[in-house]
Amino acid sequence: MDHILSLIVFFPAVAGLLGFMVNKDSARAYGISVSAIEFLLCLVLWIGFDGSNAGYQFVEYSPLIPSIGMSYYLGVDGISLFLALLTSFITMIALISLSIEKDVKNLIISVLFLEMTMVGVFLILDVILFYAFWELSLVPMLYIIGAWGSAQRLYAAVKFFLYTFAGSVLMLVGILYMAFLYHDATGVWSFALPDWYLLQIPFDTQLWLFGAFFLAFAIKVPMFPFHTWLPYAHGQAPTIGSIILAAVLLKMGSYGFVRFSLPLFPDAAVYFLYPIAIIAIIMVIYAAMVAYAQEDMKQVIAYSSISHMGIVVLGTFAMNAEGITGSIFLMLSHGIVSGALFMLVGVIYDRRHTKLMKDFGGLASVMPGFATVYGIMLMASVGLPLSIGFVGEFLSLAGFYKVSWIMTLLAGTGIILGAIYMLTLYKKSFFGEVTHEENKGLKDLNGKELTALVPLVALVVILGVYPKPILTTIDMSVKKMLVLMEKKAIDPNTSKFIINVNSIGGTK
Amino acid sequence: MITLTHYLVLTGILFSIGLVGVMRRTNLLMLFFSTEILLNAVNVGFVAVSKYYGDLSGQMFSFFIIAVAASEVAVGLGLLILWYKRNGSIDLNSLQMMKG
Amino acid sequence: MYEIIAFYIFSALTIGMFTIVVLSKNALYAMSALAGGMIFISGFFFILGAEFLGVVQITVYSGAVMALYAFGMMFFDTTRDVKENIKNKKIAYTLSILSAILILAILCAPFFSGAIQANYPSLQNTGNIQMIGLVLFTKYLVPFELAAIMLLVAMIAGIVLASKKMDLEEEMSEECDVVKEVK
Amino acid sequence: MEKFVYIALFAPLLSSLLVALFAARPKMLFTGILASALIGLSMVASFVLLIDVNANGALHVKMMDWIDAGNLHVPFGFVVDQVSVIMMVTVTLVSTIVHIYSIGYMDHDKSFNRFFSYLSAFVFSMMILVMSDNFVGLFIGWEGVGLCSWLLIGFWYHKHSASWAANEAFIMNRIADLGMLMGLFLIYWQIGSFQYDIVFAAVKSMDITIVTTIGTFLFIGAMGKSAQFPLHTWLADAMEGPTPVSALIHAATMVTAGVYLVIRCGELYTLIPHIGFAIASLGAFVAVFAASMALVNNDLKRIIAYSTLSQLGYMFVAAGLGAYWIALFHLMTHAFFKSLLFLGAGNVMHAMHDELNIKKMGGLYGSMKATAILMSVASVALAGIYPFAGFFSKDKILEVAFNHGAYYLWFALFIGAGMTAFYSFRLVMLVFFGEKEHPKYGIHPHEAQPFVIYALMPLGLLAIIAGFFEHSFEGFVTRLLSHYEVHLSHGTEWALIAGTSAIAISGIAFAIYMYSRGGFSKSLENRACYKLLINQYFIPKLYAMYIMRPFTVLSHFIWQKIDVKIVDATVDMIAKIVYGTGTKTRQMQNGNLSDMLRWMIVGMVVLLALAIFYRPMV
Repeated sequence: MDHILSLIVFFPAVAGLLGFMVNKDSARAYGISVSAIEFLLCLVLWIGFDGSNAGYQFVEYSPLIPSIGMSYYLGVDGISLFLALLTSFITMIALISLSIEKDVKNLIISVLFLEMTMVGVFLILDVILFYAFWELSLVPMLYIIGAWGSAQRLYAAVKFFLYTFAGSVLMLVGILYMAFLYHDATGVWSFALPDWYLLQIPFDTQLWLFGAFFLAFAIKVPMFPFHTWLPYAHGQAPTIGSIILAAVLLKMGSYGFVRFSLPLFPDAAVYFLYPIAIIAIIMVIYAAMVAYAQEDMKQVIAYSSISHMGIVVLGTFAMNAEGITGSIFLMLSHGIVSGALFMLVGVIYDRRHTKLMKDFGGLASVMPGFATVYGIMLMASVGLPLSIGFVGEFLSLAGFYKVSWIMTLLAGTGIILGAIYMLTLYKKSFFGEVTHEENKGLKDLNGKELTALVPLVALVVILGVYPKPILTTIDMSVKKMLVLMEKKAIDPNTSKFIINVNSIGGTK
Repeated sequence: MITLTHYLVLTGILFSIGLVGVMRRTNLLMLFFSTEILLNAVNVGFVAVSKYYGDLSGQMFSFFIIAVAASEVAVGLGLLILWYKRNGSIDLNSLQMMKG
Repeated sequence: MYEIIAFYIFSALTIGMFTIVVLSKNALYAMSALAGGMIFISGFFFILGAEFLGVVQITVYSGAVMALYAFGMMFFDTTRDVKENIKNKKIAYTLSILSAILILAILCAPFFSGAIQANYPSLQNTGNIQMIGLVLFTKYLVPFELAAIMLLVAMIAGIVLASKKMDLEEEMSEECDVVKEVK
Repeated sequence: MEKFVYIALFAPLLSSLLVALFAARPKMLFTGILASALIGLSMVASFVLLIDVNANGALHVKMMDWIDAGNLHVPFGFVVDQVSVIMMVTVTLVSTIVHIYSIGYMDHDKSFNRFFSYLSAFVFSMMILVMSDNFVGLFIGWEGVGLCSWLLIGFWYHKHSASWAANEAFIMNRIADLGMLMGLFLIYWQIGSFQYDIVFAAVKSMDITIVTTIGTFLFIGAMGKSAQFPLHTWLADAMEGPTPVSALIHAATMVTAGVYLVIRCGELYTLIPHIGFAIASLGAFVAVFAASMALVNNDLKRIIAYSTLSQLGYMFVAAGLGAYWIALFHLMTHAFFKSLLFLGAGNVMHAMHDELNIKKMGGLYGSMKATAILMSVASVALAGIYPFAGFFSKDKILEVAFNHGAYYLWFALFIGAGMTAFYSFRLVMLVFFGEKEHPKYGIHPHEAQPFVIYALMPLGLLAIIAGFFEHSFEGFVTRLLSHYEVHLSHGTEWALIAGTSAIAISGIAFAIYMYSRGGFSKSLENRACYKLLINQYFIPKLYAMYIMRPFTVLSHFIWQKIDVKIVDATVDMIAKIVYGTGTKTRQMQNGNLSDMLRWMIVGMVVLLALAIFYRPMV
């Protein structure tokens, strides 16, 4: 168990390299088994994880370049544990559902490399390496969209790449400046995140650094108005690309907020709380309305992702245990639900080669199984209680209520608007008579698709009914982080604010 | 009293003359002449600085510049001859192969 | 006093010579003027107490380089006036003057000149050439050797290039022409 | 006793899941029987619990933890006390009958199995709603019944109107749910718990403005579920669902959830009588408002739906004025006779081949005696004639309004009672008596299967006798709910009863008189007020025009104009600027050495300028 994190991070990449030697016909089986092993490793990690320990566990540390303080530093806590699990799980499910024939070996290798970078982002504690993984994750995705996408794939791929890349440049500057500050304060170079946590930064500097990190994360999330790469990327990406993009890549941004923005710059986070909350609310409402206007099923889900990520951001910036725990749980639930929804769109796209809602109608009578699974995912997406979507949304909104009730009310319209666009989508595609002749002969879900979807459905229900083990683990680490934030805040008002939003009573 | 400034002004003037040549001339040979002027102008500057600050590094630089200039002339003229053999002209405007 | 007179005379001469080089239409005049200008430059070196460099300047530039140019010129048959088609003279002059002013500003600005410190102050009791020898073969030994190699390479390159047979290229270009005609 | 709690709660879930296994298969009779049996089991367990609660008091069960984050702890906990057990009994009783009835009603439907799965799921959600011991648990049921309502209204999803109505119902409920959610958040941040007992203990010592806010937010939630104005339009449209659904969900149980919530939070609302009065006023308004729409409507089910709406208004009056046990009592009796009315209407629909226009019926008494009698009984009960169930509960509500000094409310309710009597008997007359219209449309009505009629018998019986349990009911429920003291003299009370009965009877008499003589003249239909009523005060059209259409237009505008043309175009423009600069500056590379040298010198000049003007370290 000593090196399990290294194993988890690099196993997919090594397996991906070996994958070049695998026969083309068995590539898919190879990919599935590799990702399954990776998932099992993550499960082992969870089993071995000490739920009562809020700090980093399974820490691996070895200096890489001691003169500048760069080190190979891995560790997992309650916040990152489940995101890593989600990554490996979604990758496995996505590979199981894979229906692409063209050049499938290269695709699988790309996915495995992508998995390494994603898991790496969540588990690494050295900021320079974090940045490396962060940027590296773009490359396989660029390749997946650009090589296996639909007609406008190159435009979409390049847009995705350049947009997110441009955003993270500033983050690099921020990272270097942060290291410089650390060196100034301690006389030692270090890029280790836990070291940085201990650093108190002057208020003005915090504002600038927060901004530098914010842009990178905001583009990744994606926050309004930096979201326009997402519809293109989703619209053009192959199903597997969309699944991973929505389920995991977006979470890297919101994870960044939790991992970097809040604990490193508590004063700035509190200072910028309202502007960010306003952006998040705009995201929620705006994206929901745009989603309602869409004609393409996949775009609806793409915009709904933006809307849901708005609530994630809101929960994160609630600055209390309820909100942050809720937002992390919402990341997980959104990963599962949106992944499943994209997979479902992929299922129908494989059969009909169209995603436009007007080409469907009455699918419920032709494909009852498909309609049922879709319905369950839809209900999870609109946040029905006892489905996975409710818990996170409820906690996030509950958390933010303490900060501002009116903003929570506005963001809460997301649950109304979410119902509107989702139900409209469902009505247009699944209800009514079968109007198109081609749709009459559509086959219901086959074995492969069921294998991929049934675990997702099961998770949606199980975690909706019993989210406690995950919540308590996350909660532990979140509380530790909040204590840290409160302690290191420069401005006493920040500390007061954090204590206030974490205590019961006195709300209007 | 001649100060360093005098020399530097002179250097500036000479260098500008060289620049005028570089920009004005389209005959390649003349262009070479202009570059020689540039190099010499810099040499004067170096030596002057070397003198007024009592540091021999300036002279050393001049020395190497002269060496470089000599090599440049050798190689440059060789190329020029080659070009002339091929095109019958050493006018700059005949050299448009690098048009992007 | 003599220094002042010498400086102004040489300055005037050098500027004059170089102006001729830049502006003259006749290549021969230009070359002659350049050779003269080189010699006057060496005059500055002597004034500045850099006798060694002065001598090198005369021998290398006025001797070797100018001789090379002269040979080149014979080859190109540039006794006729050079026909040049010069565009945008104003830009050229403006840029030159601008750069001159900027260079002066930089060189004369006190913040810059004040920051210079002598690394290898010349010793008063030793001669210039002796000093140069000392510095050249200690501190600058490697660059010196490299310069030597560079000169060697340049010499060989010059010989090879100048004596290269152009037959192959000519044949190729002829072929190209044939192809073009066929088209 | 715990096991009975679990049986009552999970038998419906089990039924739903078991039947769901066969959902995609063609009709299988046993699914219906299985579902009915399991719901029946749940009913039996509920009755056992009723007896137990009566003997031993409330029962509290904590199953497991659900959400646990920060200071927020929500368990799956259930409380079976006097209020919830009454609800449980009502819900399971009506559900069982509706299930049995549906075996007959859905006989020819190809999605027979699916129907039972949904129906049982609904019962499960409703049970969670009433049994939960905390607000979030209530919210689970709250949303769960919303989901099942969506599924069941849109059960015949191939009909555009059905799926539209389903979506409308769900979305309107969501709007209200947001209000409720806000109430929950406020409760949490004030008190730190969602448990009823803790919350109600804490509100007593809280700032009154905050209690008011909580009360308002919660009532907004109740308004959606109970279809109070202005969120009422979905209920009439929800009649697109199969009739048993209308009977169970949109008459007896789900729509009364709002009333249940107010009753459940009685301790909170007693602290804020002004909000209570507002609730009562809204209730009285809806009682008249909905009844007026029922007066002219020709759609069999919509009439009953508006009647439901109107009766919900009555319940809110009682609940708002603090007479919680009366509200609960009316809720229960209403569940019996209204579901009976709906199920009878279902029989008529079947007989008429899904024809809903009552103008096209008439004289059905000849072929459907049993149904006619049952529906008449239900109508009489609805109208509030002694000794039927409606008399006892409704009369009490009027009494409460009068007692409270809210004479306007009383008068509204009084008028409403007259209207109720009129439209109920208009329906009965037009459907069962009068001239036979249906042969013109080639329909030959027939009575429903006998077991369906037998299944309705208990409801008929309850509609007649439920009122006599008034005093034992009061005694039982007021152990938990507050008493309501009526300070009226006996004379006034009798006068009120007489007055109400008089207006009800005259309403009935008027209806019988008019419709036995062929109804009103056609010319009435051109009157403005008739138009207003038949178009439901133009409210649905208003919503379509001023909410839905602008929303759609705005959404398209945001997408096509703002998102594509502004936000995305800005990004693309930045890219184009970069790209364009590249294309433009490429011309610098024209291959002319002279030009390149010039550019070089320009670069040098720039660098020199930088060297002068930019000095970071000085």
